[in-house]
Amino acid sequence: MDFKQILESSYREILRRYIEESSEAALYQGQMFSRKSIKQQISPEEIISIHCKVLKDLYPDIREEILASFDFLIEFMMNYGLAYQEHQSLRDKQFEIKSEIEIAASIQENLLETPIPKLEEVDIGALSIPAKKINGDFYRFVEDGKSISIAIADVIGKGIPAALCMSMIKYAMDNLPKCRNNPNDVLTNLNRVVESNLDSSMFITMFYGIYDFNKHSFTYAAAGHEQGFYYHASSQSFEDLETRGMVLGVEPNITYEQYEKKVKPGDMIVLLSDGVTESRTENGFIERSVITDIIQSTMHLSAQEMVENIYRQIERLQNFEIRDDFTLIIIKRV
Amino acid sequence: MDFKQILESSYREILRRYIEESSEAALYQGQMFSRKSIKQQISPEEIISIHCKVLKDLYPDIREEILASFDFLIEFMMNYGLAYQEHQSLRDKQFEIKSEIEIAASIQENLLETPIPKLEEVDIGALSIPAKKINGDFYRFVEDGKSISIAIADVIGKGIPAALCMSMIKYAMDNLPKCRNNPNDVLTNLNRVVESNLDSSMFITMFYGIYDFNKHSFTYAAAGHEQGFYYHASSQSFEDLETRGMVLGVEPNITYEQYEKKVKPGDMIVLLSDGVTESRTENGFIERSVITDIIQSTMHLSAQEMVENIYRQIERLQNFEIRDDFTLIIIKRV
Amino acid sequence: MENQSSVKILSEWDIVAARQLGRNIAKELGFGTVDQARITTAISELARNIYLYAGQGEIQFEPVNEFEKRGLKVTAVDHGPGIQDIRRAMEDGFSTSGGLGAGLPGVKRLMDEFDLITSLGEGTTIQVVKWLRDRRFG
Amino acid sequence: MENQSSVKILSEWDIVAARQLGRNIAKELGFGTVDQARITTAISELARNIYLYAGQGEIQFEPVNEFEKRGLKVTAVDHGPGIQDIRRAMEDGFSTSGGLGAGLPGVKRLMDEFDLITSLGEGTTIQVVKWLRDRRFG
Ligand SMILES: [Mn+2]
Ligand SMILES: [Mn+2]
Ligand SMILES: [Mn+2]
Ligand SMILES: [Mn+2]
Repeated sequence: MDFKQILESSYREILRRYIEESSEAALYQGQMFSRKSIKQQISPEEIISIHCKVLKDLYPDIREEILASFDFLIEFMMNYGLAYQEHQSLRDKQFEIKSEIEIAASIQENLLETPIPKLEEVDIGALSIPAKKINGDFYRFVEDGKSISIAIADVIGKGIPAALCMSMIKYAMDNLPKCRNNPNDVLTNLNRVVESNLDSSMFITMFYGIYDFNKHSFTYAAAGHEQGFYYHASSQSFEDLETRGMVLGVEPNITYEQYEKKVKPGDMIVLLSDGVTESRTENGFIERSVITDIIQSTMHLSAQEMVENIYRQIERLQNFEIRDDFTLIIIKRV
Repeated sequence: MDFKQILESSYREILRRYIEESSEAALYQGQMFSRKSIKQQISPEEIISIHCKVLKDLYPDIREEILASFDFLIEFMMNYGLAYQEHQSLRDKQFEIKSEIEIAASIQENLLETPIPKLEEVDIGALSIPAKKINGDFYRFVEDGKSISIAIADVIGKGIPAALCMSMIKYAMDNLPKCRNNPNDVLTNLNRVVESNLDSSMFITMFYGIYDFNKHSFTYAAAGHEQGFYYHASSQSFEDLETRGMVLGVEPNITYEQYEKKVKPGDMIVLLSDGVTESRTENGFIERSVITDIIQSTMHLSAQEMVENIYRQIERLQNFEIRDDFTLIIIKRV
Repeated sequence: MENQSSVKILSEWDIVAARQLGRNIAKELGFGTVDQARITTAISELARNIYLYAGQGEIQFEPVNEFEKRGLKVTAVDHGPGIQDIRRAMEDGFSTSGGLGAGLPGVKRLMDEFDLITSLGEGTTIQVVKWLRDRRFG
Repeated sequence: MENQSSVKILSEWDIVAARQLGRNIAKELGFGTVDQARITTAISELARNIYLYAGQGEIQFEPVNEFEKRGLKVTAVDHGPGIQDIRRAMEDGFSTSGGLGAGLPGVKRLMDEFDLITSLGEGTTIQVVKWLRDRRFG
């Protein structure tokens, strides 16, 4: 016996029961049963047709006009039935694309994976959480014994297009000419790569800094990137890491300003993407002072515990809906 | 007046007309109208409720049991209504992803764009057509005055993950150390890059060749890539470009064999991806001899006209359904 | 062919005429109510496409037998501009929810067999078949 | 609260009892047939979730007034394991077509307001509201 026969006889029984008892139990039974008919891909117009047939059986004296009205209802439901079948097929495609995106995300993770350096001179924590599956933020550490360079970037745009850009930037960075000593030269160089390789609608913001262990100096430059914070241990106060510089990819020949900070024991550098500061709550954007308050509340922790704790606090503030990729790096001079 | 009121009164009119005339015109009118109600996101259970209401108006003496049966039908339809609303939301997401993929495809095109060299010594044609929006095949020409190097590659896998790999390979190729004179060294080098950067489920097949204008020699090596053809003008016959070599990305240290051909005037090198040879028709795969027959049929054309004409012939053979990315390069010694 | 009958599509009224003839034939052949409605909806779509995009054309009906199967073949013929992008015309998600109707994917779903031949500037022929089911149902 | 009434969910039968009580209150408040069915379907889902995933819990009903709006608030409380992945539980496309029922996205669609608090090991509270529409319709 195929499902349609079961459907028809069960429908008749449950409907008959409902009409006799007008009980909630019969309605519940009907609704449970309708799940099965959806699973078996029975269209709504078929349900109407069965309903009509059952009424005719139960009430042989039913008026012809009432029966005729069901022919009309079936006709009317036909387009609903089609929309519903389309739904099934869209769903299948959706799952296919979803799994493609998951594969892409894992490739990207592999590609961009950068270990967080463990050093004696500085305590480093870093965390990057994508808003969707694929991350459009990016960070990278390169250590060479006497200094560590830190890049943090954000592609304008999210998802798949951003992933493509990121993997490009990663290769560009891995193959920089020997100009690693000056953050502003690095940005000038990357700007040329981005400008010549990406179409004009794609931009990347980037912060690039080098921490020198001997001099305990931090030199940096930025291309339109969200400002970080500098924490002075002496005054227990935060200062914005002010920078000027055009985003990467707009014009081919751009020079960047370079800045320097002398880092004292206990001082802290906080780098972030705008996904951190532009966290939106029901009451609008979070103030930067809220971020520094949150940072301050975690100061007793290690750098890695700090970034994780800060993320959880901000996630909760946003009601667990992350709208932009979130990247946060903390560098503490021990 | 909101749409639901219009819906109710129109439904009543059309249904009344149908019951009076039992005409096809009324049914047609009903179906046209149902499109509007779908557009206005009216759920199927609401249609049933309106149907019941209209019947009650038209036939005040209708049996209570019949009316009660509609309550049951509404309850039954509820899950259909939800599936249908879910459809709307899936559709919206689908469009979002679709536009992301289109942006990614155009970024990739930009990124991989490689002009086809125009030279006196050889006539070159090249064509690459993705099966879906994003291409997992890739080709690249680099010319340096005395020789031209040609790469053709195919990522195992299609779509977004393939696109990510391709952009990686592109950067790796642009930044090869100075070993361009030997195709086998190039592959050894790229193999190391792929192996260390991609997760173990991603592989790339590649053919790399260098055409020397002075010596008119073609040296080449391949990493698990589909065999090309060599056409001897003297004997008017095709020979397989046999190669051996492991696909890129399996093991870190691999060496490749290198081959060489002396190219005589009128000779022709045909490079392709398996999307060309594994074209599937209703009767199974196309034989390689079918491909050479097609190539022969276009021999009077320029190299670029040839690849385009060959594509159209194979597309037709496949009933316009391209299942794999299609890439074809032809190099003819003038 | 003696068993063939057809309706010329010149105005919107002819869509109704095509539906009516199709429904009558379907009923005679023994199709149930729901299948009648499906066939009629498919005819509606095909005829509307002709009316909207080709200006004029014809819907032909022909009962078919194949081994033990019996069914109804509906053919829509026009000499309009043809379909530019078949892949796209057969893609889901554009027509239904925008209220544009079933579209070609809808016609394909409503019927059991679907065949399309089109060439630019020369027109389009769409042939669909619905088979009778063993049991009369729906 | 005097206006509050509730049904304990301990067995599948209690799902029907919760539906019945919810429907009665909805009817009294003046909800039309379709809205009654929507509210009942939402209650069904919430109660079934409790029954299936938490073992036991409670469905509470409370008429609500807010400015000129009147409505029915339904609260589902359990002390079960809580929801691991909220983002995923609220995602479309898993439940309906697999025949699993409306799921939480369905409940959200059926009602006008939706609020969820969950913590692992402590349980879940879901609060939903349906507002009366000006005109009684559906
Ligand atoms: Mn971004
Ligand atoms: Mn951002
Ligand atoms: Mn491929
Ligand atoms: Mn391939």
